[in-house]
Amino acid sequence: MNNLKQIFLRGIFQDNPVLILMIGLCSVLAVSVTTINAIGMTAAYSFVLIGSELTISAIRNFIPKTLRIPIFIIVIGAFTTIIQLLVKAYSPSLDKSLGIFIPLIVVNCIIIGRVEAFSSKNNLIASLADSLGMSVGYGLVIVSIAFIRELLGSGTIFGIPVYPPFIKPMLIFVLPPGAFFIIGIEIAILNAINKKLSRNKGQ
Amino acid sequence: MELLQQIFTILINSIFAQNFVFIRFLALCSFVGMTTSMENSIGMGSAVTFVTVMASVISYALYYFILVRFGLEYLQTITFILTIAVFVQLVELYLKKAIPTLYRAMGIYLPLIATNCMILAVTLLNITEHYSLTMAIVFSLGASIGYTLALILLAGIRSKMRFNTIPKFLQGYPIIFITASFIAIAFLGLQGIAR
Amino acid sequence: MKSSTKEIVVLGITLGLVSMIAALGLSITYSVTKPVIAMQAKKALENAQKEIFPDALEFVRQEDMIGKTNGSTIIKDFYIANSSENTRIGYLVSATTPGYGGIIYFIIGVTMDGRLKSVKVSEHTETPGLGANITSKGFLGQFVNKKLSDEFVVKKDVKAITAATISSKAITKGIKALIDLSQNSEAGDTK
Amino acid sequence: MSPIITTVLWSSVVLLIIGILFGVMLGYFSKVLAVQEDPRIVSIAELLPGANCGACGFTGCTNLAENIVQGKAPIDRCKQLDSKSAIEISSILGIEIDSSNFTKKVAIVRCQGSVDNATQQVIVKDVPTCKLAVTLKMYAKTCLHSCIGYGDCANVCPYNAITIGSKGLPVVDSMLCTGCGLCVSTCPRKVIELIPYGKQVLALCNNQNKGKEVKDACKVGCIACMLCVKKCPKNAIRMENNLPVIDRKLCDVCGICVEACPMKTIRFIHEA
Repeated sequence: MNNLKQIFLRGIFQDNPVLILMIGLCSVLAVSVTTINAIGMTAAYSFVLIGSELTISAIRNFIPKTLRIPIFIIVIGAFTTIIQLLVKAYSPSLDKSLGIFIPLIVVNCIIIGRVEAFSSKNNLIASLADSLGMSVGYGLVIVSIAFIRELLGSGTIFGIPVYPPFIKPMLIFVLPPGAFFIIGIEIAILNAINKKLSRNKGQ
Repeated sequence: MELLQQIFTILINSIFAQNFVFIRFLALCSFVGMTTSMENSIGMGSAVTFVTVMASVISYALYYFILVRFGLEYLQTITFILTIAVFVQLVELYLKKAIPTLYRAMGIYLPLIATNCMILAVTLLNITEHYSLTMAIVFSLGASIGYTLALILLAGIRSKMRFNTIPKFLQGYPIIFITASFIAIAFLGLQGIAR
Repeated sequence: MKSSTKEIVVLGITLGLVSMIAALGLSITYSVTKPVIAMQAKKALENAQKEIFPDALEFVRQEDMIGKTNGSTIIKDFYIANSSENTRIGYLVSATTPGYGGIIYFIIGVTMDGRLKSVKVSEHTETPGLGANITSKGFLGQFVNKKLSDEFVVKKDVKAITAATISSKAITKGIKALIDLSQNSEAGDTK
Repeated sequence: MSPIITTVLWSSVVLLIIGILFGVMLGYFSKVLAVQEDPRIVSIAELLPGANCGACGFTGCTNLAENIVQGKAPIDRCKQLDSKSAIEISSILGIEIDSSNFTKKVAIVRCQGSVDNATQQVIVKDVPTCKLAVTLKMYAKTCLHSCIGYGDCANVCPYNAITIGSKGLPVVDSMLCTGCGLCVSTCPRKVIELIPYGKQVLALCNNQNKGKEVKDACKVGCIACMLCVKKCPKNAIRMENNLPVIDRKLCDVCGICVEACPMKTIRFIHEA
């Protein structure tokens, strides 16, 4: 059982998809303008990731070798379009703010990476643990970046202005350069934490 | 004249003003990975250019001749990404046979091209922006040239970065992102030129 | 050759089957969500229309106006607003015009007495914090009840947003183009 | 209801056709464009552990497989190869290799100077790595040959088979350990050694001094009393700079030396 817990935790710390494996950055930087968008994106993203990992680890023995990538993509594409339709139907505001980035979940490198590296080789429960870990890892990063960008860039938390009137928020953080900058700093921090974490293990 | 002017605006728009990497945040996975060396970037850039243009043509045809006729527009995401993936796999097979040297230089990144966010984004934007076929091709050309330009820019800087001292905690990926953010500031300035 | 053709057929069928199953799942969700999406779109449209013409009862769509362009402003939708006694109280035009960062979608409401009822920007990709202020009440407010015959030129009869002149000019030019378009079509109309 | 059925029908039919079309195309082209790659490379690459750890000096297992086929690299270049797949690889290549040095190698920590055994000089907590502790001479235990316990080996192990136990000594999980030897090279005091996996006896001490000096430093250190050498029926043990070295070919793991050793330094290993 602790092996599952280990897989789950690895998804958040050692193998954090965004900050350590450096994949799936497209959606993280683009959507993290407001925290609400980030939360919405994480929800949509985890739905697709969990769904695809489970389906593929269920049918992993029937996939012929040459058709590996096309079948992965069909499964992920199906889940992405399902979530896209659901979001368009039941939360139009989220759909408007996320725009093109929901269909782009299908090419999110994390999902393809995890499916190919993990769930096509492990059983269902392990894939579930891994996908949960990855979604939480992804969610933590995107929400934290979005929170910082929103606070520094547009001076609001969840849309509520918190800045006293005479301070103008630093606009650069809402624009693309700010996003690159913050994710760079966040990776540096996580590297430091991981180094400290492994050194404590040595004590 | 009107056509030329439109082509020019789209080209400038997709290369500079709306650069796919620095403004629209697309294709960052290969962007970070491939810019270790200049040849890798150029090799990757040319492969992506070829695949994007071909993918736009195929997806354009597929969308208007099949999906629209049967009223299945909602299938566009899955069909587009399927065509791209199969097309990249064919390119991979062809490269392995005809040009093994290029294949060995880019082996790991070929499957990644299939999942390259930019190619799907280009095909989807071709539809949402209602581009005609020629405009779609011009747009995909512009987008991939913009992508290659971004790759070359970062590869150049990264090859120079090896010679100066970088604070310990910034080494590795953090410094790449901070450099990218400075280049993005430059691209931000270009945003207003083409309208 | 025989065994390899069998292999190819097997590959074809597996990929075909998988995509069909995916299609089944998709189409079911699609058919379930399709009415909901349509309803959402209609509701959004009605809200927008009600906001501009609260007293109008009925909106008649003018198909022939859709797609007309003036410069780079393109009409997306055109409705005639009729009040209770079926008299026309104005018309509602939604259109797109290129802005600083990309396309701006906006809607204008024009009353029969030749005045701008209101202007609303529904979607845009202007630079957040600068160009994005074109959606603010302060900027759009100045267009309310403006006479159609005004010049609609920034710095003359329209106050621009500081540090976002290009966006302000873009939206003003868009409104002007739309008014001219609907004016001459108005003249050509039955009235 | 009928519009829903039509959309479902149409989309399944269209995607079925597209799927079949692409499947056939992929199948056909993968046959036609199949590159006459040396099939041996693919099969050898599959036999190699596939961890792409780079310990063999090549960029990953497929690269190593290519060099093995071209004869540029010996099979045992891959340290983590177990004997079964090594024999299979050699049979693919049709060459004979002696499979003796291919038994599974596992790391062992030749030190029992845990917190309660070894006398502690001063408790130094915030030294980050063993290497730093050696250079700054800031280590807790008096014994200068002992394991320092700050986890360099644990940090470097790609399979996290070696972890620092509660007693401050590294514990090797022989199931996970692939014998890649990275921990052996990183340990500044060379306390870790690669030994063939299997039941055996071994002296778990690295202290090359004699008698009293060792006694002050550690309760379980080898004081070089040579009792084990005298007692061993097969005289499989010889002393090398005050530490017993057991010859595995002669030793039949009878365990007499384990009882004879007054300091309990020689122990049974891998009993399971």
